[in-house]
Amino acid sequence: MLLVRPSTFSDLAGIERLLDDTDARVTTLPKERDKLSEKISESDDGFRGDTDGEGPSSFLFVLQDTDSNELYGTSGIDAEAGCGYPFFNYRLDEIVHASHHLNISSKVPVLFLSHELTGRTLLRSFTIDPALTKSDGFDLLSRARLMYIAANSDRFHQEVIAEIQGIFDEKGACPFWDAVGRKFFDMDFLTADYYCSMKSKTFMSELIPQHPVYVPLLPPEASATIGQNHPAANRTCQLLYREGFHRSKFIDPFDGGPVLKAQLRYTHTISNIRFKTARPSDVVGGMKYLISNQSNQDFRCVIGTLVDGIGDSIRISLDVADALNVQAGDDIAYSPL
Amino acid sequence: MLLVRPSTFSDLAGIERLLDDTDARVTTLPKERDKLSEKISESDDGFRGDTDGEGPSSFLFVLQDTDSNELYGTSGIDAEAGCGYPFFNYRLDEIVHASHHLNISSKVPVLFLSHELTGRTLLRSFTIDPALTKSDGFDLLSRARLMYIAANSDRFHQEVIAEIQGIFDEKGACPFWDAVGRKFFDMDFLTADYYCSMKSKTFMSELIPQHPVYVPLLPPEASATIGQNHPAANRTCQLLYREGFHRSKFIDPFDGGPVLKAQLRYTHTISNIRFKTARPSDVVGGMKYLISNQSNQDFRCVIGTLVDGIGDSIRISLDVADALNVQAGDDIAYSPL
Amino acid sequence: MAKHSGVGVTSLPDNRQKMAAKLDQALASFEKSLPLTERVYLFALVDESTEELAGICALESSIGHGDVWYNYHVGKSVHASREIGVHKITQTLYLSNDLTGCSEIATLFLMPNFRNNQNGHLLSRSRYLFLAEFPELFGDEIIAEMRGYSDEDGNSPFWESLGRHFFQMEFSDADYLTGLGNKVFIAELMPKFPIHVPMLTAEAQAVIGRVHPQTEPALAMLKSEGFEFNHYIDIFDGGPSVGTKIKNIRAVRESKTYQVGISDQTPAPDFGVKHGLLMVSNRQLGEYRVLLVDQGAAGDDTLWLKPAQAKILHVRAGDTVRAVSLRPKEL
Amino acid sequence: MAKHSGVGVTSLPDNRQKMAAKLDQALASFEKSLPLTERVYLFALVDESTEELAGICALESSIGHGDVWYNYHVGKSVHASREIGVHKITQTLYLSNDLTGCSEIATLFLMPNFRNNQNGHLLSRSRYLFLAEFPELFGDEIIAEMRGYSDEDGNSPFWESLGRHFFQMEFSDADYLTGLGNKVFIAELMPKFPIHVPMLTAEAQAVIGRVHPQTEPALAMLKSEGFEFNHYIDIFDGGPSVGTKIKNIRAVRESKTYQVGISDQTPAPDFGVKHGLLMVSNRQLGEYRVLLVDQGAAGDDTLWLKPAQAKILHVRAGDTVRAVSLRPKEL
Repeated sequence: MLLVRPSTFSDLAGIERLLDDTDARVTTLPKERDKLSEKISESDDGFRGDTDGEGPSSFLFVLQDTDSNELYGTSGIDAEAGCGYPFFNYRLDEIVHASHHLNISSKVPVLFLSHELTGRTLLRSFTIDPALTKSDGFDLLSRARLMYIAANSDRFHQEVIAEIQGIFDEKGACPFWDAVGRKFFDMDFLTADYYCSMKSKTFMSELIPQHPVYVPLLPPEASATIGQNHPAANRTCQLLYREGFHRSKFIDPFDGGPVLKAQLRYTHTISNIRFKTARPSDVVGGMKYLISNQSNQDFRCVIGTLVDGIGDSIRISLDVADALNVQAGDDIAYSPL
Repeated sequence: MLLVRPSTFSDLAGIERLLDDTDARVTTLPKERDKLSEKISESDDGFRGDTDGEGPSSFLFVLQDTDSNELYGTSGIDAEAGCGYPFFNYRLDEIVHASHHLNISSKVPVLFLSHELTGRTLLRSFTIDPALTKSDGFDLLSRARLMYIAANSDRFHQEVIAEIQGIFDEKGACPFWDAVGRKFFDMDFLTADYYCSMKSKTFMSELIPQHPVYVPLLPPEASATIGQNHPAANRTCQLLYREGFHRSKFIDPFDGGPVLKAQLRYTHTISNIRFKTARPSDVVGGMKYLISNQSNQDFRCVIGTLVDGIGDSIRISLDVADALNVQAGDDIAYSPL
Repeated sequence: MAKHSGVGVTSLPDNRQKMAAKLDQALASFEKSLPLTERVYLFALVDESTEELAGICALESSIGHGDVWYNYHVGKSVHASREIGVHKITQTLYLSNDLTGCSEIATLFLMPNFRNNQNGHLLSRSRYLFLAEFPELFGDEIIAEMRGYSDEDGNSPFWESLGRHFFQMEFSDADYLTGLGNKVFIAELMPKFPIHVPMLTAEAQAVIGRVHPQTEPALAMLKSEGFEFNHYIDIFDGGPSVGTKIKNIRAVRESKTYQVGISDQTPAPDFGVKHGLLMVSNRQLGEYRVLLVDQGAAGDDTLWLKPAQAKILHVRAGDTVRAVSLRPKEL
Repeated sequence: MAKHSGVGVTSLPDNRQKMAAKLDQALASFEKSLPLTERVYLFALVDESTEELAGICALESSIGHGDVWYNYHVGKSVHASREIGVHKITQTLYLSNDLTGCSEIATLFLMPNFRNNQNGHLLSRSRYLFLAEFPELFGDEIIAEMRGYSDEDGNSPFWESLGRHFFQMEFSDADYLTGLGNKVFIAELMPKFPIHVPMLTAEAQAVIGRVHPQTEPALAMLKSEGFEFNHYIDIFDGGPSVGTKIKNIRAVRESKTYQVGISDQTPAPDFGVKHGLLMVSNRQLGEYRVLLVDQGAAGDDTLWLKPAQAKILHVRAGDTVRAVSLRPKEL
């Protein structure tokens, strides 16, 4: 059975293998063991609710097969995007240029550097074994984060966002980056991306061009990619749209990819979530649900079948109860797949 | 009976009297007869759907007592805010100023000059005889505009906005203006306001300061009025909130008053509107509704009682039918008061 | 020979109405009947032998008071991060009215058949003697705006990369509108935010502050007088503005006053000898005239004029004149 | 007498670590072992009779290459509408790195007990002879940043109106952090958008480009050498930056080289006579020294030194020296 649970240090090797295999661009997950281990440590603090006043929490989950103990993916949450520092985006707006006298009126699209999304809840660090991309495991790994948030909603912002990979090719050529960031950061896209995962965000404040960017000044191949997602992120976008996310006016300042946005309470997962008392037993048939325990530190989430009914308790199968570390009488949450 | 209908040139004297009496600040309605007559002429073109390719339509309505023929108020719509030219607002945003090294992080509110609302449907020019402020007539005059929009929805933007008067005193002292616009326009608030109603908007492009305004640099009495409405606009705000409008991030660039925003289809008036065939007859009892005909040029809207029912036709009283210029078999629209 | 005059102005293309207004303005300026900041001084180059008008030029006392004066200020932006070892210097263009209140070396037009005998130099540089004489009529700083680079087909790479996106017209149209004194459309259509130079096309970046090939000689002349690029450029074609303090202009600094002596022995100027000529002005505002004389005419305190020269200058023995060598020594 | 030296630097407050680094940098600069843009030249004023260190001063070859160099550029904004008859000129502050690459007249510190006998003038102006001698080590432009106005209690009205809102610290703390060479926090905390000056407090507006009362004499000295306000101010206290082309500095322009003659008859300098003194430099980069002598020591091509003076300067008869009057004539 596939299980989502908090990452631990013992996952280090597994995550590294995953990052190597998938060749994914996961800005917020560094491949270097030291940095990765730091991330896991931060996440650990987050799950323990122990942030030492060191700023907002981060959470890193892994997708594990309970039979083989193999890791198949990672996903994460930042309780507050930017973690106390500016979370940079460009905001696409329009300026009207009109002359009464000359009878000219046109709207010029402009990208404004914005910190507006700073502090929103950010879904991040999503990596999955390509073999599972089309499986339920994809939904489980992504949506388990919302199940976790539902169980700990006071720790998260009501608005939740996700940055979607923009357009770049296998060689790392990124038209938006080449037309904008590269002129100031003086490095190629992959290098900048690498620094983003490795370094403090100070260099962003130091290097990012501060003035608005007039879109008509960009080469067409760059402006065409504004707000466009990488084909590899199609599945992610579909899932998030189904969840109730929608495109925002914000784009990634590096690759121009879209930022998706949703109100937590209106997401499919959370608006349909139910909380009941578990009655582990033999369960036959029923609909598929995401099912999670209500633990903070030992959070677990799986997909299982349930027959939802009236009343305070609900039957879950023994193996689900086992995977969730749930005893009879414990609270569980579930939301339709 | 109180009736809302398109303004005509014969209303000139009545509107002038009204503007004198109410002493209201109605930026978009000039007191000068020439300018006022121009506005009525534009509105005329609007209702006739005859804009000569001269830009988007404006509509001006009057509230009239059908018994005395006295005018008691005006209200208006711009199909596209700015009428093809920039519609200026300040957009309140926040910039994060954070230093990793010094462990400082703070959010600084900033006002960005914005044209984003340009082209939205704008409710404007609302004036009412103070004696009617607490009556149904207030709702009729304001909401009749939405009834008109519902009947001609292809001519309007899906998003509708209303600028609410900000804080200024009887003498015209306006803390926001004095701290921002006045420094560049070199004139007091009432003069600037007067020019706004009289002149083309070219001078706005020429004079308004283009760079973002850091709110902490404003004197406290000015920053305190950002997004605050004038007490005289309380009734308007209440009505619009009930309609489903909400505060936006935008404020008036002159007085700092809030801009309210709604999706047309979610407004109370439009989401509850019904269209049926009129059967004028004696009607007894029933609920109060806004009732309008479906004419474009000869639009009329009143408050009357209806018993809503199943089926395509509905009974309306003879005097309502008369006021609306509606015959048996004509379509009418109605929405609960 | 430079004096204020209106003759023949119609020969200047495309400008009849504007020029007529300028002329009225100029006459009122010489009569001091306009506010200081609105004055413009128009000078004409006249062939005294034929009374023929050979060219005109102008000085603006203070720019940007009627119409708004726009430039881009070319600023430096340093993008540096020690943490990741980046230090990149780029340019940023800031829409600016900074030159408001400066004086301006304005219009110059010389008829093609008079482009010889140092006439261009006389016409252009005669203004410096006027500045030396009447500094109280001008600001501290003076600028000249140079036509920017465009190719043989008249295309301005700077315009193509920037202005065209906002003005939706040809460069020539924008230029024409500005020439008419209509600058409202600039406030309405101009991009107001700073422009990151690296986002312009390479062609546009290359011509920032670069003059049109035909303007190179004019630029060289200004530079020889001490004008320097002041980091402001034209908002349409990216041509440079050059400026200096009036007191630092070579011809102003080096000019001296002399008593007039009249003598038939005074050598005649040889226009073929570049460095053998002096400009002499009569120091009179209302009847301002400048004439080229041979440098041999200047003694220690006396400048010797032939009777005919004195007549042209409207001076008599014992009057004072101001003179300076036509060209800087280095050239 | 100025030569490079490290003695007594610890007497400068709060700066031990930074000064030690600066010293290393200075030694490497005089040895030309650093890249041009990183060089800093440190000079010491020494009492030759007692070997006592009296003061130090510095020249930076090129600013803004290690740390980012920030100023506000004070620009003009014209808000004009013919339609409604408005024409208002306001100022706008643009965060700028424009001075990057300029040379800088930097640190100067004179021990209180040596503030007499023209020592301050010698220490400060001796640098101009260095610039005159080694222009290839510097940029075209040189600037000096002046301490901005603050009141008797040390409050900077400019900081109170602007910086405080963003930096959330006292002016002295921000100043201290910058002094330590930590400028990253400026990039992080500084407001990046242009500042409309009319939105600052009246007190802040009044001190834009105004120096601290104690800095007035230093400003006067720089102005007397040709430095002028260049429309850049300090981002913290609004103090002015003044600048000029190195070649236009009075002491650079007027300095001349002489052959050394040795004579006991050379008059001794009288430090009480302001305009009676010449600065003389030995023109040697590695052993650079400047000494004050009496102006009577200068002939047409020969500068006469007493044997003791020649020894201090490390020159012999027949060597060349560069000299210029200590103060400009006008003062």
